Amino acid sequence: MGEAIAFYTLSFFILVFAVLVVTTKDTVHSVLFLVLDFLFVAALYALLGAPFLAAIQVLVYAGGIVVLYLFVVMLVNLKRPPEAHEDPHRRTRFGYALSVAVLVELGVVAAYSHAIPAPVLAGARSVIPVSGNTEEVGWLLYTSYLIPFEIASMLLLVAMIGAIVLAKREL
Amino acid sequence: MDLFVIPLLKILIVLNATLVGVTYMVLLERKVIAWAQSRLGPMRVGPYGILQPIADAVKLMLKEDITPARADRWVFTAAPIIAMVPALIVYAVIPFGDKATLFGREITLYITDINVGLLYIVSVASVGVYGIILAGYASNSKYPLLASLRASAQLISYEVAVTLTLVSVILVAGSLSMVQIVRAQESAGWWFVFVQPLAFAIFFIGGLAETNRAPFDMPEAEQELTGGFHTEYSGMRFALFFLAEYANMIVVSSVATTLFLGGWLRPFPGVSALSFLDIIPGWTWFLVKSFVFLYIFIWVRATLPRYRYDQLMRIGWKVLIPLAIVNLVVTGIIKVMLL
Amino acid sequence: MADDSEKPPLPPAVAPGMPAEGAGTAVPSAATGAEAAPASPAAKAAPAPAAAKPAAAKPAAGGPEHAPKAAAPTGPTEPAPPVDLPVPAFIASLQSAISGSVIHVSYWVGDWTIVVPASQLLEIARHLREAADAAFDFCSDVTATDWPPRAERFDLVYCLYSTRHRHRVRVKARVADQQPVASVTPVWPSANWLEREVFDMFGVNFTGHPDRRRILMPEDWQGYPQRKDYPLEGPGELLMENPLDWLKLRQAREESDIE
Amino acid sequence: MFDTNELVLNMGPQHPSTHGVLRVVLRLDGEKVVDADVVIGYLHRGIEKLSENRNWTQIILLTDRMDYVAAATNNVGYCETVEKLMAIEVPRRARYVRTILCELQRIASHCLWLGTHAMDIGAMTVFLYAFRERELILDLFEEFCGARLTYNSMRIGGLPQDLPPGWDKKVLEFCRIMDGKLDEYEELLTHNRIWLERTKGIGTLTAAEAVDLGLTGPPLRGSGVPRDIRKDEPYAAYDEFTFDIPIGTAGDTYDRYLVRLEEFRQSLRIIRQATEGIPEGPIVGKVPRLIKPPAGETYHAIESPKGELGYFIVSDGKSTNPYRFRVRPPSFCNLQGLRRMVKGHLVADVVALIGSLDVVLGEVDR
Repeated sequence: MGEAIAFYTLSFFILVFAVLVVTTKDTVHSVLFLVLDFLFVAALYALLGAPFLAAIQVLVYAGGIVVLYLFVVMLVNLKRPPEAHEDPHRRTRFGYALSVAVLVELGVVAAYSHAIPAPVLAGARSVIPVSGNTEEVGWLLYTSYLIPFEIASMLLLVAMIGAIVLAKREL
Repeated sequence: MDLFVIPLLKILIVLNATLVGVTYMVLLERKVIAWAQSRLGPMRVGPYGILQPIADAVKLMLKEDITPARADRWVFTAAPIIAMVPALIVYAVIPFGDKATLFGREITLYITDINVGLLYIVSVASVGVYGIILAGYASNSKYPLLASLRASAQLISYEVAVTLTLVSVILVAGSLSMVQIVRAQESAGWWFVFVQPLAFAIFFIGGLAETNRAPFDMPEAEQELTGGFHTEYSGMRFALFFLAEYANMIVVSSVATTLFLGGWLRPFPGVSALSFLDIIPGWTWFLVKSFVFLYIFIWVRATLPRYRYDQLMRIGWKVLIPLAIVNLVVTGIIKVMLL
Repeated sequence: MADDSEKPPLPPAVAPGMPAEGAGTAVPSAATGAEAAPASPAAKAAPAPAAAKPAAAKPAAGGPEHAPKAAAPTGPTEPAPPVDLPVPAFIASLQSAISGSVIHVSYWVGDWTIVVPASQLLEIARHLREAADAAFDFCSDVTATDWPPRAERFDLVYCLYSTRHRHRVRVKARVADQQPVASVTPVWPSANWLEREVFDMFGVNFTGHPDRRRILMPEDWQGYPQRKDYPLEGPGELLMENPLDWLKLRQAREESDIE
Repeated sequence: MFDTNELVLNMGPQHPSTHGVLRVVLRLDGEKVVDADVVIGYLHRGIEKLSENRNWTQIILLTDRMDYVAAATNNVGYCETVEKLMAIEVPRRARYVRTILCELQRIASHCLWLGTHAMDIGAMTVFLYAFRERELILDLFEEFCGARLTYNSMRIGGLPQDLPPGWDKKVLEFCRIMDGKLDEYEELLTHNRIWLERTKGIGTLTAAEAVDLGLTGPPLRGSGVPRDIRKDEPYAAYDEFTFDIPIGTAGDTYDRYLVRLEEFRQSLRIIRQATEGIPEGPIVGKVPRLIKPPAGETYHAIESPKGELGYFIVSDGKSTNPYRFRVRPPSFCNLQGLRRMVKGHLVADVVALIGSLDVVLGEVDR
């Protein structure tokens, strides 16, 4: 019962902040709502019995990545009006299209997860004991999900090199 | 009842002790620096000025709370709170002692022991940086902006080094829980400072940098940036920043004590010849060790000039982080070999 | 060694013109009780009549040559050097290098001064800096003196020093109000601020100055405070005595600015 | 998207490390200084103009207010200039006392410089230590003339009063204390790694540049130009003492620091010699009751703690006030070098460089 109340409260706030992120005019405020969003998501993880994931969520997203966002937002003047030749509504339309795509995707995932028999989900849940899951996360990462993990790290490496090349052309 | 009342009581005690400790930390700093500089320090309020923190608190509360005209009001108000709250909630996982018996009840001397305690501390501390960045941004003034940029760059860079040293400690201890780390030191018979001296040194330097203390106090370098990110703050909001800094100092000292100096353990827990020291309760050891740390923080401030911003970044990225990585790799190899 | 006590006691009453009678050693006329004042270098000492006394009993008696009346002086006293005192070589070489460059040479209490035409100032400055016997690489001061009734009312004064030869000279140029005069900043970068100050205080019209702005006074200040005809009392005093009048004056001024 | 906007930062006139009311408008690229405009005049009191309407004795008091941390030096410079105009011979005892006071003043001024300079770089203990020793000098001055900051401690022709009994012993005692304290300062700074990193290679000036910029005093000597008016054109009683002129090699902030620290020692050396050899005799030369120099003009410079302090005075010979009173303030001319020095350095170096020039705004603006 208490868990349900907490879950719905958190979800409500997550949605509200998510909407605020895209509707707020001031970019810094928008980034701040994003931070709040991440923090509430972290709380959700904690609620689901995944404190490790919650801590990582706060550390990496709220504490690391968004700080860099904030840097960019503060340093770069984003109040530039759109260029004359640009269609002012082009981005909006693009945004709508993207949201529809994501919604459809979510629907598919939801439908698919309903189609999976319950015992599989139960089995997945049992991997994560309530007491602690750091070890399990590590174990899973380096066994079942080794290839995705390595691919992700390669991707990050490529992104890093790309960023350096872009930033310092005359290297 | 035990589920709620005792933790609540503990939270209340720790919170109050922290706030009082922080205010007295300010007095301690003023006194220690005064002695270092052949002065007396505060002497007027109470005998030897021991009531000075109270007078300061009253003064700061009664001062006018100014919001600059063109500031971002909400963010300006939120920033000191964002700075203060993480500094306080970190205390939830710091083990001040092991167990004590009070009124026939066995009570653990920590609020909670979560198995990702260390990670929790690091992640919560990483949110604290928002207070500084936002203060700088919301003030709508150039000095705070420069200071907040410095501060965030500094915090992010040093966090990498500090976190890497923590990982090597975790490798040695085999746990992320603060209590388990102390227990690991108990069973090893050594404080981890002897096992991980390099990690300890990096943690200490990184701790100085992360709490914006001299010689890394660039974000609030008053000689350059007229007070840094809190230039535009006054009254209690300024006090919150001030208190957050000292609370963070205590956090860093406590974490260092727990990770490297054996927390509540007596010196050389493995040497049974020293077991007569066990008469002294564990929390005393903890407090004494933390105090030594805090004293060193102050001592450093009284002694050293300030680094320049680029030098600070250079030390962070070119010295501390490589050293931390090397330390981590060596620790990992030794750990694997010994297993 | 060149202490005051060794400075030649100069006769104030006959000061202008400096009759060069007897290049005697300095008479320590004022050395009452000082035991054994350090040997004063006779070579450097200027000639002084033995009877000379420091400005004493009747200081105002002997008026300067330029202004026999008690009226405001119209110019500085620039006594010529005593005939038996050799003029420094660099002055002679300057004279020969740039014709007409030295209008007047003066010597007083150990300081050499040359008066040069303002039109040739930059050329002379360059020579003084570059000539081997002068080598005045250090411009220690630029200032001015205001002598109002005179047509060329300002004396621009450049105090030069040579770090190589360790000698000094004062170069003077007479300029009128608004008369353009070349800035010496290209020759001595250190003259930059000093000339700005002269511009600020006297309104001397420097040309070719890289950054000619007011330096000490506010940028919107009217007038040039160091001129002799600048009123000693003005709005500032009015403010203290009668703030309302001051405010009116200021408003009137602001309105006239807007127009 | 990423336009390289320059940030214009207005440093001062209200800023903790501009040593008063200096204003530096910095154009920054990130934290790097692209250009700087030094704005002065916030403390302009018109001392030159005021002096044209004061009599010759009253001006001594005004000179106190220029470089207010070295008031006695200003007094000496002014009095000597007037003495030069009037050809007054100052008794040897008075000249000795002037030398002692000038050197004490130099130590006091350098103490203040060391304290504030170290403070600007973040070493705050040195500040208190240096002020502690400066206090001893102020005590000595207080005993001599009754004042602690603006001394009015000279008269044209000599001194206002003789030394109080036992004063010379106290001066020697001070020298003994100061010797040890200097080592204390050096221990905190000279080989301190952070201090070295903060000062070495910062604001480097070659000898030629320093001369061109019109620097004098320690900033000039730090660049390796052995120019000191005490040696080159001795005044007071400096020709009777042996002392060295320290010069730097690299011309950076660290060299200027070393030069000043060595000047402490040389000053102590001069004070010792002067105090031990102080002659008996009168303290005032033969000065007319009404001071009215003959018509004429002169420029006389002395070595103040900041550099060449010159007085250019024109007397019309008729009135009891100077026709023109001009001061060549060393701080003003040294400050001119700041713009050249800060270019390409960071904001933190700007304060280090302002400290390194050791300017006193009372003298810059007069």
